[in-house]
Amino acid sequence: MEAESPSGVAGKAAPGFEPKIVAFCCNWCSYAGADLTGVSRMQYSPNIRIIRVMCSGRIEPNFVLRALELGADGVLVAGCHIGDCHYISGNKEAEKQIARTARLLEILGVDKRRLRLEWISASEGQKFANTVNAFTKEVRELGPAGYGRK
Amino acid sequence: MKDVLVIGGGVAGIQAALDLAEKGVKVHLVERTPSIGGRMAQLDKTFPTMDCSICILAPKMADCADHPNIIMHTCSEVAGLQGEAGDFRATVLKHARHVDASKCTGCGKCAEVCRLKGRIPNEFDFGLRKRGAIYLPFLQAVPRVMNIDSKKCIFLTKGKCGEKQLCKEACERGAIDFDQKDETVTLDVGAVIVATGFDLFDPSGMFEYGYGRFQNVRTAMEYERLICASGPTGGHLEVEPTKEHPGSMAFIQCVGARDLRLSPFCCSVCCMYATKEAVLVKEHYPDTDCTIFNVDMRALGKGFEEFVERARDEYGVRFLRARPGQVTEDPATKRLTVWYEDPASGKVTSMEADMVVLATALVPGAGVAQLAKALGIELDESAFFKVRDPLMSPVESTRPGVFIAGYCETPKDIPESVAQASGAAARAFEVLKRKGGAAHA
Amino acid sequence: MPEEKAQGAGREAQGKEEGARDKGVGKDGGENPVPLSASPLEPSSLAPCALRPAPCRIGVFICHCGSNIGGIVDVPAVVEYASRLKDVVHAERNLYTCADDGLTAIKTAISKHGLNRVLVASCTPRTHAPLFRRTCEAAGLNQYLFEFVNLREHCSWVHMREPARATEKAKALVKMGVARARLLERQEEPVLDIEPAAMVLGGGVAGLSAALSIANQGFPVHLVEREPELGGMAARLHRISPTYRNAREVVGPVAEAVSAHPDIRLHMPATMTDLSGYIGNFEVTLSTGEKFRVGSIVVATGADELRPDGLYGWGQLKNVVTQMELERLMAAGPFTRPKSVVMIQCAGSRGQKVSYCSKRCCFTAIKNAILLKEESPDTEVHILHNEIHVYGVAFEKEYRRAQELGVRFSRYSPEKPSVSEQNGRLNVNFYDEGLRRERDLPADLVVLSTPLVARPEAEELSKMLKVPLGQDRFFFEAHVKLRPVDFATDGIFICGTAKGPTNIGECVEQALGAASRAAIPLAKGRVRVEAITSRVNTDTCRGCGRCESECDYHAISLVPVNDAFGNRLVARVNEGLCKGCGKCSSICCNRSISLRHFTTPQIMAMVEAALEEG
Amino acid sequence: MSAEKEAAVKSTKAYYCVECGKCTGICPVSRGLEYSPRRMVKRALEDPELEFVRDSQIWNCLTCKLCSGVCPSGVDYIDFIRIVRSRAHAQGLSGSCSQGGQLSTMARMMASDRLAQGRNFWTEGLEVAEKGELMYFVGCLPYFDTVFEDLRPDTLDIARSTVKVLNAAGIRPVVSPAERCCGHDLLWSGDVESYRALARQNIREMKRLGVKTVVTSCAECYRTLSRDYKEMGADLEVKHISQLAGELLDQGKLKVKSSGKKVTLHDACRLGRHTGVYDPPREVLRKVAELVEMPRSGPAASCCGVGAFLTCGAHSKRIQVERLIEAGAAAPVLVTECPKCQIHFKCALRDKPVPGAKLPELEIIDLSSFLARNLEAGKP
Repeated sequence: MEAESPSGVAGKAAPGFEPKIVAFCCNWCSYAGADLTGVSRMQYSPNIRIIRVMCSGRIEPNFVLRALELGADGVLVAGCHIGDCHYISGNKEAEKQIARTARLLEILGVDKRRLRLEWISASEGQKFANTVNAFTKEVRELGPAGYGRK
Repeated sequence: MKDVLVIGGGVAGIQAALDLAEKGVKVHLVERTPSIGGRMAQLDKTFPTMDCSICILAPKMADCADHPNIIMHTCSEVAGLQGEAGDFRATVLKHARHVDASKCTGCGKCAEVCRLKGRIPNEFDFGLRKRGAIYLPFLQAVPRVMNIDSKKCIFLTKGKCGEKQLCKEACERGAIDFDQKDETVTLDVGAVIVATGFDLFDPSGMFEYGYGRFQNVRTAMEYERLICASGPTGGHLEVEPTKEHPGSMAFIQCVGARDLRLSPFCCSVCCMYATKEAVLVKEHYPDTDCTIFNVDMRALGKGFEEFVERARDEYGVRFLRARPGQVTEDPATKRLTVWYEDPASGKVTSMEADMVVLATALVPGAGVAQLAKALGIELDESAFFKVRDPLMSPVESTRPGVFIAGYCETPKDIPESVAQASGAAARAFEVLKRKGGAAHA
Repeated sequence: MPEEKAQGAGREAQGKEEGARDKGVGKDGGENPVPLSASPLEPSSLAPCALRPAPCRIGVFICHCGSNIGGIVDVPAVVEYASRLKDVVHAERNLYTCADDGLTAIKTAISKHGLNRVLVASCTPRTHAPLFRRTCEAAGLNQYLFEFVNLREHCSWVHMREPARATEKAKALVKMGVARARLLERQEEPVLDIEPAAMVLGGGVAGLSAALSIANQGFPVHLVEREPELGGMAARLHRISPTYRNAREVVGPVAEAVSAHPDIRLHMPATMTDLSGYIGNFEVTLSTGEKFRVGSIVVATGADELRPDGLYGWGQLKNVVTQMELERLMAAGPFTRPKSVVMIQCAGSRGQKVSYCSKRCCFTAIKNAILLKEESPDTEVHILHNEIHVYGVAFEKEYRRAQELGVRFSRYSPEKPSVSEQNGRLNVNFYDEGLRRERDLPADLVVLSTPLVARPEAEELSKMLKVPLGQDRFFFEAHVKLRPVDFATDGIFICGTAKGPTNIGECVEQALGAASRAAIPLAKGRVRVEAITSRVNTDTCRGCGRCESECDYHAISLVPVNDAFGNRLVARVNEGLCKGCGKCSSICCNRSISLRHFTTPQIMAMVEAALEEG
Repeated sequence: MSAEKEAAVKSTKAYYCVECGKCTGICPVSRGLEYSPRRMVKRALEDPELEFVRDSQIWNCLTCKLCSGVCPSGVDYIDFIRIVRSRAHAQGLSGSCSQGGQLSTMARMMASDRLAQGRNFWTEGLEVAEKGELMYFVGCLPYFDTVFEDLRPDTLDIARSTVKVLNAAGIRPVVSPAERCCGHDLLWSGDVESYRALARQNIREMKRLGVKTVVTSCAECYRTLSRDYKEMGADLEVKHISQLAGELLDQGKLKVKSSGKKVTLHDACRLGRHTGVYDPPREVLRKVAELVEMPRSGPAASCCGVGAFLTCGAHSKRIQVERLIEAGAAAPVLVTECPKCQIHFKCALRDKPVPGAKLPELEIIDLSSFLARNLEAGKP
């Protein structure tokens, strides 16, 4: 599998490359966590675009795939911690769907690191900031995903 | 229908207020501090599910703020209650906040410029963080309105604050109002629900554990703030002076409780929260050694016994059946030694700990006697509000039309407080419906 | 690069849908109902607007929030950018959009510019959406045609050191919001009428208390008890801790009050045999054949005492009894007081037959020990325990009183004691942790403190009610901390030992709590349900059943229909139960079910806008 | 526009329609949804600007080609639909993809020039070549197992089995990591541009590897490669595995044993009516099993209910249920020759049963899998 580079279609990041990151956050935990990040004035990279859904269980594989196809360099999916789902078990569904999506990315040859699933509670403002910063850094190092920029 | 007065903005008061408001009853929610939320807002996680405490509470707090039937009176106290069930007149003393709640957005710019910024211990974090004279009690405070500490504010205490009042200048909405005065309002209500919660026993007086003298001896509530992601250390447990996370921790139970010298009763929640706190340590730092010292592990609720087992078997928390007799400190390293009788050998043994957490007793609030007097209700010998019959009338105070909910009635955990609060709301509603709340008392 | 174009969007707008409220044009006609944007075709908006072209008129309001947003983000630039976005007919900025003047500006613009979508870019929807939604409604714009963009918590406050990039991001966020706004649909919040009556299952202490409170709150109650008499387990006790009142005296008055209450109808002996419906409209059928409708249900069916078969010689050795059997002996009147009584705690619980602590056995043993001691001070009473689980004020006090009266407490550990018969007398053998040696205690009577266990009927009842049981087979509440007497299913509540072992005072507290909660919908008379629920396109639904089995709220059921597609099953959403998580929508294999207000085209439009250059 | 329309009308002989309605009479979609092949054509003829492409009806057609099979005027309805869809696509319209559209998104992603897939993880233990004259075109099989995880379609077994059959005959096929989706679904969804990008890349890759013959285990790949790639300038010999296996059996290079099972065969639209391959699968099957034909077979075979993962709905379910009952009455084993047919049938079989309608206990297996299980052991 060596030849089938795990780092995606494109090569190294050009200097000054700023990745585009789309995030899907559930309303009750991670969106609220992101709010807390703001309230606490913790700073993170502005590369991220958050899309609010009521529950992480609403997130379909195609949301992720489509974002990558259109030129996202990374996709972050965030929900309540397992056991804390506002809708009982929506985040378990999300876990399943995202695991499946990650396998598809592997087959497609998109680096799995471009898709990240995190459980971020409404009180984890710092974790939200850390996650975004770490993810942005990682994706920046991975370079452009290469779709959507022809 | 008459309004209802709910005293106390903790989880019990919030629940009672919401239940009644949903039924179309106007509720006056009186809270002594500047924000509702109570003790539960200060907890990091809740046992046994490890839910983030503020995350599950905050929506209820927001519901209170948004509900058209709930009128919140923060910084307020009840001073008197006249009349009878179905027709009370309550006197409420509203302390000046010196901030116009209708204008303030809680942006916090005023706090940034306060001359006392970072100089006053923050009540919410037990002084582990410092605030200014103008401050938001905590990030998720409801209402999200700044508050001026009139006892500390330079302008309010000295009549002058430097060249100009920096906070007033910083506020873009002109919300700061130094002329605001305390006021007294009278409320016509049909029923009253008392849900004033508890205070924390101060273990400074117990010389044996060294709290207040040894920096690394903390109370359990301080620990909750320290381990909380939005707490003063961002959830990093730090040992003085190294600022490293502890390699070994001891949790000492029943500090001031089940103690005939202090509080003879069992607080009913400490065994479980200590277990939770130890599990939290293990989640943060799996290699930290955790020992819980207690005599009876009272895991009496659904899933509690299983939670304790998991703590022991999966997380490796050690439970020792002993109450330590003493904690000592190495003055050089600040490392602690816990002395106890080993249950297996019967011999005095010691263990070293980087941090000791004291499960201090949760005791009736300091103001209960005064409040009981104001409301004309009785206290029991432990200073909890007395109920008419602990079996069949567990929410009725000794005065008809006044109901009790939560820890202020007798020690209990969050779900029992919530259930009882709803129960008190049911009884209050019965009074409003004039069908007699005491049909079988 | 070709776009995915509104896949699914067409489908969501076409076909027959459950409930006509999705369809239909706004009353004013100008407020275009079913999605969409007019004009030039753009990927996500396409299919729907193709079907019903109507102009989309979006108003954008950008808040400075004093300097909170305005101090970082170049608000005028964002306004200028927004005004150039397609379908945006008005864009302005406000110092505080949430202040009175800001709200007035929104209302004015709605009428002046004929806006049919409003977008506010300010703080977080989690606190401020209700305010702006109300404002839109007040101006005659359906609240679901409002879109919120978070420029403060998610932009200015987190990018304070990068104003230029924060401004770029703000533009992108506004563009995403506009993209979604175009596809927003008006929604009517369904209102369900509530049958103003309740049913209480179980006539024990909890059920009686709940029924009486609901009736006293002014609502008729159907009380269903399986036994021919009221009182439940408590009525069979002798005296009750901590007040030591006679059980009959405690329970009797409530049972009488319930029997005499004009608004309480007793069904006894009877059980529920069938249940359908949802909050506000449950249809109940009893074993007696009676049928009635109720708006809410309280479950108070109690628990059983564990039968300690095979433990400590119970059932084989004479004079080995359970605490309950001892109560009956004592209640029956004077019996020959044994010289020596040994009580064994956790008999069957905490790892023996069940894993949990039954919470009440310690204070029950202490109470019975005290009663024995008080009546016969010479009787030796020994309580063997692993830990004494009394709690709170009163029980802890009773523990001390028992000690004062000479009741002996010994801690066995680690093994549980064993009971045998020696020379016609019982002998209890255990390892005494305090003495650190094995001991033999002779006894005339051995009393086993056995736990409460869930009733076997709970299984069937849980299926009928569609509410869960926990691992221990007791009913499982909606949330162990904050919803202790609710079920996740709206309109059904739980209290007493059916939920888990507890004492009588707490049973009553829970019962009153459940009575309060159960009376809320009854008092409201109608409940408005958030319009964020799922809808089914019955033309495409295959009836595979995946949504039905995955829905945590049992809000979806497959119903048989016979139509052009033959005899088949179709998913139907019960809006009374649907909570709007959208899981069904993401697992449906062919997009036949979609979540209102969070449709795939709406979300995709945001994704597309987020990644579009410029 | 009108020139484009005229060309479509001409190439599909739409003008020959005598409005007899036979097409509607046999159309499986028309039995549930409002749909008529000929009326669709009629509307096109009367609509100078092809405005009717906005009508969602154009997405209802399964393109199964039953209509053309009975059309007395020989109108190529499905080609017409394909042209109409490409027109609709150009206007930004599309039908509803099943599985949330993820399959078409991935297909479009595969059109990227610098793709580096990890699609060959399943070849372990099999003899495959990097270069050579005979290529096994695997298609989307590696993706299906994951996308349809819940159905347990085991589509990779089809791929493994195909290679096993070839290996048994001493053939080491080329299996290329750079292979892309053939583009079939995009083509039939009207996204001609993406289809062409995929086709160009596949053709270029095959050229690079020196491929002369391509074998497929998928009826849709077969149709696309053998018919549509020609228009893209491909010079390839394309064989469905049933054809190649038939030849190898005839030549004695492949040896099989009888399973002793009674089976029935579902003709895939793309193999049967689209390309006329009816007999090869039957000949192969008869060597390993007792083949019992269903009442509707060969040119009359029913569709599996879904085309291009595009038209799934209640009508699909009805078509599938009918077909499954028909198959169950014929034999306990249903053999498919297209992995997509297998997925659709397995899906219908897994669905919650309609009260009163009993679906048969049916084993559904792909031709390649079935063949591989009945290979004669030892070297041929």
